[in-house]
Amino acid sequence: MDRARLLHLYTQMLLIRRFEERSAEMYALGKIGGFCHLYIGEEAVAVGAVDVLRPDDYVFSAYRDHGHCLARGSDPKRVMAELFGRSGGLCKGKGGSMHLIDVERRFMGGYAIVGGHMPLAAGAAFAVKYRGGDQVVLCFFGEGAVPSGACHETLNLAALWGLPVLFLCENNRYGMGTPVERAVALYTDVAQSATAHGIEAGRVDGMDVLAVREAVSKAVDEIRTRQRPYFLETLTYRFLGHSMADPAHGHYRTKSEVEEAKKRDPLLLLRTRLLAERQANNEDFKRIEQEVAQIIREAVEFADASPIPPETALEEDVYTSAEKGASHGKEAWPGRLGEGGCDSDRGGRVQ
Amino acid sequence: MDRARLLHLYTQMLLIRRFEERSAEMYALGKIGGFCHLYIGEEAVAVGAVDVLRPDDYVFSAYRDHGHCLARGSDPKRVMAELFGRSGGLCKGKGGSMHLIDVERRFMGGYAIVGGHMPLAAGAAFAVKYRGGDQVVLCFFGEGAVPSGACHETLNLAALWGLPVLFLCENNRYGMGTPVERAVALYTDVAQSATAHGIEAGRVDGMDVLAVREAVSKAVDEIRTRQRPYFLETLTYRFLGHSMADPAHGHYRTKSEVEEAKKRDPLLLLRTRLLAERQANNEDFKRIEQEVAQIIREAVEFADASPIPPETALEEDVYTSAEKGASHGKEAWPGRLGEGGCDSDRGGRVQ
Amino acid sequence: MKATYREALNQALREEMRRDDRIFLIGEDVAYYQGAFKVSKGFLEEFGPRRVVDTPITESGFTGLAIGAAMTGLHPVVEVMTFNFAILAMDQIVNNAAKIRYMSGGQISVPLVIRGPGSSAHQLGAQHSQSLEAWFCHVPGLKVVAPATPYDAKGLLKSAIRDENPIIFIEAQLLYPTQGEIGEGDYTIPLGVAEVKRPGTDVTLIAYSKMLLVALEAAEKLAQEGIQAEVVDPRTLRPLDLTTLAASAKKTGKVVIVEEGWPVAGLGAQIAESLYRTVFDYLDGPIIRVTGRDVPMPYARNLENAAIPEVNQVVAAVHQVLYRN
Amino acid sequence: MKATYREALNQALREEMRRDDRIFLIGEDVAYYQGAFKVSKGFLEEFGPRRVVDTPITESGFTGLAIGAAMTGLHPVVEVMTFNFAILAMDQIVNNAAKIRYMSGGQISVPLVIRGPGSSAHQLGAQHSQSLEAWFCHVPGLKVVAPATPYDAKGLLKSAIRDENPIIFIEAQLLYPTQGEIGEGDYTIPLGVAEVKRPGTDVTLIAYSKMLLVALEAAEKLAQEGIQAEVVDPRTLRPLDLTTLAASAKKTGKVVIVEEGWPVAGLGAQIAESLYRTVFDYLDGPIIRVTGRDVPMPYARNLENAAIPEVNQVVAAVHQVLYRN
Ligand SMILES: Cc1ncc(C[n+]2csc(CCOP(=O)(O)OP(=O)(O)O)c2C)c(N)n1
Ligand SMILES: Cc1ncc(C[n+]2csc(CCOP(=O)(O)OP(=O)(O)O)c2C)c(N)n1
Ligand SMILES: [Mg+2]
Ligand SMILES: [Mg+2]
Repeated sequence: MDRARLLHLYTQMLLIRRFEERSAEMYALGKIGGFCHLYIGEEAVAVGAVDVLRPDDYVFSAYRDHGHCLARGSDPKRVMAELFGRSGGLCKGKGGSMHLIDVERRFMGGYAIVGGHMPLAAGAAFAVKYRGGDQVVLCFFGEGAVPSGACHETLNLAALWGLPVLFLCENNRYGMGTPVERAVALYTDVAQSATAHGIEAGRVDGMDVLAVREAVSKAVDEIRTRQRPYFLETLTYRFLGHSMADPAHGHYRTKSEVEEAKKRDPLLLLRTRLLAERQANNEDFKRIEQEVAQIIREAVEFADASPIPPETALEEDVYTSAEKGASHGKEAWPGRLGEGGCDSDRGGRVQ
Repeated sequence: MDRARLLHLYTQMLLIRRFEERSAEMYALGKIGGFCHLYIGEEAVAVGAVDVLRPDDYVFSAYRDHGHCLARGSDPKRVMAELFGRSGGLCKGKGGSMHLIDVERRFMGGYAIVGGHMPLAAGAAFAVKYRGGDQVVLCFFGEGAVPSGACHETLNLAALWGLPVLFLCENNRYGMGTPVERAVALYTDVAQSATAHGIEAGRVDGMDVLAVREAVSKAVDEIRTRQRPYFLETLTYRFLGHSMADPAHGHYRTKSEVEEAKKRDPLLLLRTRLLAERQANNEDFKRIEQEVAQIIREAVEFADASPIPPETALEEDVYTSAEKGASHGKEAWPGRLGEGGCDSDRGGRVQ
Repeated sequence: MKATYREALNQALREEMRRDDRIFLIGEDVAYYQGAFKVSKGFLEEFGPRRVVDTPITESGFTGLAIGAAMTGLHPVVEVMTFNFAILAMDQIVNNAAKIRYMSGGQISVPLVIRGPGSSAHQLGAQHSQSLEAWFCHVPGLKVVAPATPYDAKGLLKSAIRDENPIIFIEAQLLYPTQGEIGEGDYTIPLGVAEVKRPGTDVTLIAYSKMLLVALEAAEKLAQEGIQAEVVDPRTLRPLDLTTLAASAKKTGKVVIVEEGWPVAGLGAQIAESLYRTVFDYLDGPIIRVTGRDVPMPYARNLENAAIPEVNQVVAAVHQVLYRN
Repeated sequence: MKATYREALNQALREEMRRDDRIFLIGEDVAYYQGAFKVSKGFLEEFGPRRVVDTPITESGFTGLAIGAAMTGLHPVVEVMTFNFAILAMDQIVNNAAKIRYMSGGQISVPLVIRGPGSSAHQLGAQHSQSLEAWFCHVPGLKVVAPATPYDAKGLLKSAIRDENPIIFIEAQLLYPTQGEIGEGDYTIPLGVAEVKRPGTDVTLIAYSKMLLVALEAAEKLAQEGIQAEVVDPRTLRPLDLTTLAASAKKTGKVVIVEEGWPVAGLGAQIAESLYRTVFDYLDGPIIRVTGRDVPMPYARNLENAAIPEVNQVVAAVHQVLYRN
């Protein structure tokens, strides 16, 4: 792989790392609210996987989605603005941390019901096949989603109909405070859940961005050409708590376990390797660090400057009046109950 | 196996066969209503499996449950009365064909949402283990339920917690009009759905009652002693339509396929074998036929004579007022909305 | 031209699928089996397995899949064999279909129709006999349609399919064989517009789906007593055409609402509350709701009949609103 | 003795588990993690993994499992991490827990409590902020409880656990840290009994769960204007204590209902409809409902605040019922 690409991968991972660190600060300052799940420690998975995709491929993620969204190339400014709940955000501030969506980049979100987004990814793949296209759908999910009914129903449908989906399991060993050993009966090999449905599966070191990239590009080629799903388990680890509300190591894991894992920090691994292979020197990393710092600074500035959504935004985007064919009463009727009409007004505001 | 037992197995299968044939007639006469799913062709599975159980073991089934209920020893009179919707029925006529329940025999039902009863079976097993008992839970379900989320979530929980359940899949090749090849991606080996969760699995000829009995007794011993679930796939076939509303062979299967399958009629197989082995002669079979005919006749007579439920039954059994601990307002309050109080009266009757 | 409710649905779906290749039908036994209730008769032959898709029994999976397909440019029509099974897909319907447009700030729409029979048929028992329209109507982002006649079924299904929002389209097993005039060829009926099915002056009867037939029969009986009942069918349950309902209530001052579902927090409670709020001063007395009984559906025929609203109950309710005290 | 809502729940559950070995707690992260909101703090230590059971993320599976355990003699308390996830278990709750007793003709009961936080917290977004009590109240066979104070939380949870029916017990994330007097030791509060939280004569405010606090604050403001609002908390939403609500409505003749959920087919519609039916002639004008807005919950703080009922809206609603035209 050429040097530029390698540095690009490093830059992407660093961008996510610094973005998340800044997000934590912004959360502490109360500029970000709600549940906020950081991706620190898992950067190699998103960066290695997404780097392989074409612009017209689709990406679906769960609620720990900042990294996937940034790796897909979404503007950090608009991502930070979304976390701030501002109108300049990707979703005009209506989605938030768990629901980042950037349709232009075919980053389809950002979902907060564990396993609930997997059928959607299969649906995007169904549409691709229906149209005779050759796009691939990349679906990220945690190992905690593996035993869910939605996951298994999806795997069976994808296998049955030969849908072009890469099911990418981010096995970071924990679902909130529950270790995989107490969640998945066959925790030693969660990919069995896919092979049980006749889906080919593999496993890769999720801390090694190059290994991830290679495994994913093999899988994606296979999916694109053979039109069938693939399941890839990535072994990774979350360095911080489950969410900002959760300490880095609660009752459920030890400080030493976390420290141990940090020795294989994906950024450290790549940096060491690039230095060893003389593909990059400290100057390069210093420059990258500065470039990234600049991007993050601008992102926060943009988010801070972005106005909060106008009150009128509250009732927008519930329904679309766009339609094909003859018009049929999509206009806002007086006294139309349940179309953001008088009833909900009466409900919400009274004067 | 001794002769008496062999003849008992034959008698049980014949009882189910004749009961179902008569049910079809009663349905045609309008004495049975709703959806009615007959078990004809699959008798060996219920009879061979249930014969192994102890009285204190539990049995759960789906909506094609007449056979399982009769095999468990429920009184044919009360089963037929339930199908007739009479107060003498197992459930006082409130359950019907799809919801036969006989707690005395630990036949826990009878459920009409495909896959929906599987978690209940795991729950009964959880309770057994919680109490330190050694009972086993037998859970019947069709191959159509295998890809369902409820099935997979249940298999994972049962494996994870070592619950004493026998998951008995009745693979009769079709879920309504859909052949297993178009429903389960890995249709050649549906048991993979269990092994994926670390559950030991096996397969047996579901038309051979002795084979079923042997496989189930091995499995049940294993479950009872080792306290862990087992998955058994039985290969069987339904001779009639999916339900009384469905022709024996619709668009989805050929007459010849059905005829072919009938050559391995479970009753025919056992009968031929017993005759060949000189364990029984035609006299025996004639006698059994007469005994069964008598039982069926009495069942229909009983059902016919059993009164329809009184109107007062309509609002009974929604809630129980039984409770431990201090009394806290379980009495019927005036104007208690939603406790079968005035509102529902007003709703249902107006005068 | 005369047609059954079933044929009307078949025509609407067939005509729309001919018009637009993005539309496909997906559900259990919709293709080879032609639909559990034969609504998709002939579809597999005409459109082939690409556009008429049989599914495994995984409502959450294939409903979510359809939502994903809708998000990326297709127009799925999901057939739930009955709406009882849609309960298994509730998370997909409520958390994804209904909210994705809003959560994405309007970037994504979900043009999707989920259709199939709701309510009871004959003696299907507790798990197969329920009316859950109130649940769906509760959810912003969804539209809910429940036609009672073949004519409305065809026109409303076409509108639902042409709509870019997720639509819950509730049919009824007992309506499939009912006959009616559906005219010729292509027509649509706007969503959100109620219709006065029988004009009257003395009392307003509000009913939808199967219960419209009960209300009309009651109106017939009442006419013989010289009571002119106006029967109004909302047809679309969300958005609800309050304007039309209120106009009738204002005129008659007396309202009876007939619904098959459970009484507590049923849709009739909302319709009543909306009417009280809008025409309180015109009402001579309280609105009466005739609803299904507040119990799981019993299997026994006599109990089931007692649990579902029938004509004489509606007549009695009208007498009550007409002659209070 | 003073305690937080969280501690009150912890005490009630702990005392009941000490009393009866058949009771166990099951849910995601209830054991080692001590509960996502720490309601089961200390339980694993005291009761061990046999009675405090962590589950995989399979709501349908473990809720159904708990129902099966209840059917066979145990008394499970299921903690749903939030009620948003109970949507995934809806089929188990509605088709099994609520109906098995009826379908079996009374042979089986399902003594089960499903508890966890409902409604919104701060900026949790559309998929994590919804109030679904109307759905549960719609279903015969279920009872629905929604305490607002630590005292009620403890007494009602004990009653719910001692009840032999399936109970939906709805808490609220924003109530967990709230403080209140809970007295000493063992006491229960009967299900189905409302309480007048603040006596008044001019107008009746009906509110439950988090919204009770909003209503009480509004009543305080109104008192400064010389308006004496009577605040009534149903506490149990099904069965609803219509007797107490109607008595207050009859006395004041003016009613405002405050609920956080979506307006269409929300529980407030049912409460209003029941009151209209029972005390129509005593009402001076239409009941006003102050509800959450008819939209999925937005993330942005200002929009979320605008979507949830607040004190000044309740005050405005009271002004509206007091000074019509
Ligand atoms: C259906 C459902 N149940 C529970 C939750 C609460 N919850 C949020 S994240 C989470 C753990 C998920 O773990 P995993 O899938 O491994 O993803 P990770 O957080 O490790 O990235 C849980 C239980 C949820 N969001 N959805
Ligand atoms: C969740 C759900 N979806 C759909 C149905 C409608 N339905 C009833 S039986 C059936 C086929 C089930 O096939 P299988 O599990 O193989 O059992 P069999 O009828 O062959 O005994 C279907 C789709 C249902 N009852 N439940
Ligand atoms: Mg994880
Ligand atoms: Mg089958």
